[in-house]
Amino acid sequence: SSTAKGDEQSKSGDSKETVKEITLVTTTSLEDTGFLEDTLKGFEDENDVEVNVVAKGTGEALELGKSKDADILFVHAKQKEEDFIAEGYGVDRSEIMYNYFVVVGPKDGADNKSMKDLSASDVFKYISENNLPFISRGDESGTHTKELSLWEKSGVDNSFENYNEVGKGMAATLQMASEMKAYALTDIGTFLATKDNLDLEIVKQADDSLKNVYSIVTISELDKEMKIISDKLVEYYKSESVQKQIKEYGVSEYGEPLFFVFE
Amino acid sequence: MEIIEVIQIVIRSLYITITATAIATITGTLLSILIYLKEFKLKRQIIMIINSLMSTPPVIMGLIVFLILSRKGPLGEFQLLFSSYAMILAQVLLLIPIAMSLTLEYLNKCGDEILITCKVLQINKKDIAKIFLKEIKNYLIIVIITTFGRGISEVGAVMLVGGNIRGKTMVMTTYIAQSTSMGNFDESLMIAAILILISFMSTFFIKSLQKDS
Amino acid sequence: MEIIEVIQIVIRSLYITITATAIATITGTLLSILIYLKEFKLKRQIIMIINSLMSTPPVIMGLIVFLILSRKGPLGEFQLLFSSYAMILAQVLLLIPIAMSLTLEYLNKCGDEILITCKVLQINKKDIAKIFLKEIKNYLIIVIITTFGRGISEVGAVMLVGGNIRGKTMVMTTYIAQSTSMGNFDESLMIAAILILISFMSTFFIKSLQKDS
Amino acid sequence: MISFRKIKKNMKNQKKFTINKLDLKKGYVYAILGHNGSGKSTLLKLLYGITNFESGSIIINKEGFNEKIVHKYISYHPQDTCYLSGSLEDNFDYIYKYSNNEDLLDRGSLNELIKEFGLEDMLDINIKRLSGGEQAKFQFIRTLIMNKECILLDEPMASMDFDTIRIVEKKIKDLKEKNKTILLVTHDFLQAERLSDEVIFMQNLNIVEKYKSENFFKDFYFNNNYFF
Amino acid sequence: MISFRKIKKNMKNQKKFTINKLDLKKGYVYAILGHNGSGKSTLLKLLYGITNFESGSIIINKEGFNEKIVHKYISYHPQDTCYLSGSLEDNFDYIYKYSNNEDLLDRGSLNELIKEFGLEDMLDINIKRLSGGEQAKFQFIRTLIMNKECILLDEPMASMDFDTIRIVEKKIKDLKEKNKTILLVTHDFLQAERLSDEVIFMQNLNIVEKYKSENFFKDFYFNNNYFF
Ligand SMILES: Nc1ncnc2c1ncn2[C@@H]1O[C@H](COP(=O)(O)OP(=O)(O)OP(=O)(O)O)[C@@H](O)[C@H]1O
Ligand SMILES: Nc1ncnc2c1ncn2[C@@H]1O[C@H](COP(=O)(O)OP(=O)(O)OP(=O)(O)O)[C@@H](O)[C@H]1O
Ligand SMILES: [Mg+2]
Ligand SMILES: [Mg+2]
Repeated sequence: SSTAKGDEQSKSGDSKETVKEITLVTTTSLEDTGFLEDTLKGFEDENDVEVNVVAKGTGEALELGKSKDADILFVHAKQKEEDFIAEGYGVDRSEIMYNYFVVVGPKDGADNKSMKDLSASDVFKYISENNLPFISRGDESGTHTKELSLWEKSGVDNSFENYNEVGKGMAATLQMASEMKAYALTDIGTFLATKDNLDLEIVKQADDSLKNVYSIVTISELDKEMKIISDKLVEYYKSESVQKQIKEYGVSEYGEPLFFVFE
Repeated sequence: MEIIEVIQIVIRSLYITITATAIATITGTLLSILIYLKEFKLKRQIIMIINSLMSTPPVIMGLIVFLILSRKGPLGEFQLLFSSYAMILAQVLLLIPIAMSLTLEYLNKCGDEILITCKVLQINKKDIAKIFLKEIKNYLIIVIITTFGRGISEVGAVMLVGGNIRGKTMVMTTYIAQSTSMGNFDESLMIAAILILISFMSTFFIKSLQKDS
Repeated sequence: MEIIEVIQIVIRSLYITITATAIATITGTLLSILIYLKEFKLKRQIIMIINSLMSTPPVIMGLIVFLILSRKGPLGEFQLLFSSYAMILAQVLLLIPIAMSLTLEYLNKCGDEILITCKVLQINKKDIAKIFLKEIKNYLIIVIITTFGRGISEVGAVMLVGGNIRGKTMVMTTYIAQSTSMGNFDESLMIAAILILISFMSTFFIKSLQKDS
Repeated sequence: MISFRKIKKNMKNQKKFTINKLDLKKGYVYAILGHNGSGKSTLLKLLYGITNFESGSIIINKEGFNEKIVHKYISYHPQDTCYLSGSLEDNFDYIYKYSNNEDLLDRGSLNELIKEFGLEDMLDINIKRLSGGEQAKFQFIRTLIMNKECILLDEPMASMDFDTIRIVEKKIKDLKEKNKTILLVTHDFLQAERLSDEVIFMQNLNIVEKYKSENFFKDFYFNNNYFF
Repeated sequence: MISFRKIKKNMKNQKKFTINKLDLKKGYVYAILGHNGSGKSTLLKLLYGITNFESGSIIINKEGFNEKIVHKYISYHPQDTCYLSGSLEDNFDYIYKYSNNEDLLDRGSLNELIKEFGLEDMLDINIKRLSGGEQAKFQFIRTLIMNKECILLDEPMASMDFDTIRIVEKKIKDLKEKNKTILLVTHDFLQAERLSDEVIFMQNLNIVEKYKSENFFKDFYFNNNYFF
């Protein structure tokens, strides 16, 4: 199938024939931060490869992996990734970096103070018991999965009146939360990247129960050439220089890093 | 998703698009007839602009409605964002130029003859519009089908201003978009089948209103 | 986003939609004329289905193209997913029913007279289609404007099959959708303004082709 | 009394339609004669305000010239039949339903006319499927119903049968009795002689001359040997 | 030789159009006379295959009846002028460009006809803006150009001026000389008498009778006193 890919390139004529392409499918939350674009440049130059970044919901991203329309995945839903590999669609997952989920809510919300020092699951309990508006992604994404596990841990039902499932990407969900003066669970990266447009603030800071791990999942049965590139991409993100780049990513813009690496 | 929820979504979609189509075709047709009948400066230019607005991406109409209805916008106090009103409003804005373009094109072709007949019958200025409405009735069917089709199949604007809130503003297209993004292609195709069935039935119904001409 | 990138996006959008519009209006018009001229069983039903397909949500056409072009699909080996070919294909599927509905409606109204003239002139069966094409030319403008408008403003299907890959398959609408979802309304409105400007210019251009009739 | 002065109208093919001076008197029947394309229909359209002119003036009963005045005094029977969609009956109904005309003849007279012209069995047929002559009958009845002081008739009898032409000619004579002004475009010289008081002869988009009918036809028979 | 047998056609208003038996001979001019709505146009449309019938048969030159045979032998001049969009010249060009007709008269003859009918200055005008008579001239020329053995003429002269009618009548006589079969619908009895060999008289969607012209007009003058 690598020859077929070559054919397509020469047909489209919009790239040089020698340039190889790899389709990396990721989730919207990672794409929205602009992180991939900035870090992939080095890889593209080093290996003379073009990386096509396609951002989709986690579910669709995994489906694309199953249908082999994706050559490699960069996602954050540990359980689903492991299932994906167990079912034989993936070869391996490499944890590249992590950040945290936070709970955000309306700026200067009356209840914000009361939630500040609670544990994550107690924050959820508080929200449910006070029927505060809450926006859930509702799309079975990594964030949504995390949210559901927190509801379970808190022991309260999430079907209170002001609980809204919207089935949207992270940034769009935050938009809605801002507009509706509602609470939401978000990864810190997306929040920092879009907070200028939002009337939201963090009400529950990161803690270890809210860790959000991003990993690269390699796909099985790739053709030889693609496998080489795909492995190279994993190595690239694991390499010291890129890990350093990750650690510093966002510091200049947001005053704090968007991601942490495992040291 | 349960069948009862699917039915709710279908009914909500129909309610929103039928309302928007009705408002858009009625105002659109009336406006077009007025524009056709009146001579005024910039008439050609205005028609051109209406034609161009046909290509406005729905998400832009959505964005405009969003900015108007958002808390910081002029109508923010009414808190209409993420409601079916907002969705209807966005669709109306989207559909009016379509209804108008199609009607104007028709009048351009057949209007002169109707106008001369009106003059022979010595019909009042204001009744002339009525006659045009009457004469245009059969053509209206295709206008309605086209605008309804565009409305019911639109996703960008209703997603933005409706918010796709489950049980509240989720409509067929936003549901399809969501389940597609979740990789549930089977579910998407099922809803799509329902949507096509509905549009088949509504086309059939609308067409059956069209008398032999 | 840099201006050069914006220009690229604009050009890409135009390339895709113009190609799709051209293919869809040409095949759509020809097919409609054939359907109009031929008598066959289920003719009424087929016309009804075409009319209904106007209301198919674009994302469904997108999904169908997606499933066909996906590696597991029948055409998977060509690896056309996430390319402009896929986007054009999805748009063509979306636009053909629109072009056909509008053309069929026109023929329904004006076709009989043309047909009788053809008989008086004793024109060959196959040349009759040519005459219809000729006669329909002026009306085609509104078909082209309508289909182009629908194509250029569509987002669901091109997002799905194009993948909104920066520098490759990102078009104006998917870019607007992305920046809107991130709350960058200013950027969205800027691109929207460009889009409206372009559609204004293309409408103007297309209209100027329309001879005085 | 209608007067045209120094009318100039540019036709698309660089020609000019002109009427230097033309006065029409109440109660007269004018036959407008002339070759195909000589401008007869254009003259009627100008007077009814369906087409416009670049310079000159038309004055109707000293009141001026605008749509209101035109509709007050004139009814118009175009050369091509024009109607709205629907059945023949619908098209008669539209007159009563929508026309602004205060002088309309009543429904009783309409029904009599329908009978007189033999259209009573056609009322529910879609008007566009009627035969050419039936449509012409419809249009002539409509023009009578409008009941105006001045009546513009553009070849009303072109596709009518002989019996119908007899009825129409009788109607025109009745109208003259009632002191109506009639402008009748026709290609039938014998008919023009039977009906008209004066002949307006047109050529090349110009009025050549207005003649007393008896003089015109005397000269005409003298100069031509058209018949048989 | 064209023969109609037991033709029955349902009209929308529950009436029936019928022709029990009608034979048309080569080289004859038939005048089709009858009141408005008597079915004259319908007869021609049937023969040209523009409208269909429920039962019975038409046979043309013993070959049968289908579009190919119709187009081989017949040309048709409908009552309403029909044309394609474009100028008068365009509409003449279309004939040569698209018509399947192998018997077409050549361009030279066309140009002569255009001159003869005085249309040479109108060639570049949009055909729909021509006057009624000019359009009628166009359509008659087109019918001549088609140059078929049998020619169906549905009131071709209704809106023509006197001079033009003279030319058309002359053309019809020439066609007869060339042994063409002509079906002429007209309301002008004098014209019918001048031109026709036989008269087909229609009433109520039926053919009353086919008469030899001399007999028909003798009876006619005897029974009527229409003229003057
Ligand atoms: N589709 C139709 N539905 C109902 N009636 C019809 C239809 N077509 C024709 N007719 C009727 O059939 C009759 C015959 O029509 P046709 O056109 O043959 O008349 P004609 O003899 O040519 O009359 P004219 O002299 O007015 O041209 C008319 O009364 C007409 O109204
Ligand atoms: N819009 C136009 N553009 C060009 N020529 C036109 C236009 N309108 C009318 N004419 C020409 O003006 C002339 C006069 O037309 P008009 O209809 O007045 O003739 P008419 O005397 O009524 O003829 P007829 O006896 O054939 O009805 C014709 O030669 C016609 O072709
Ligand atoms: Mg005229
Ligand atoms: Mg007839």
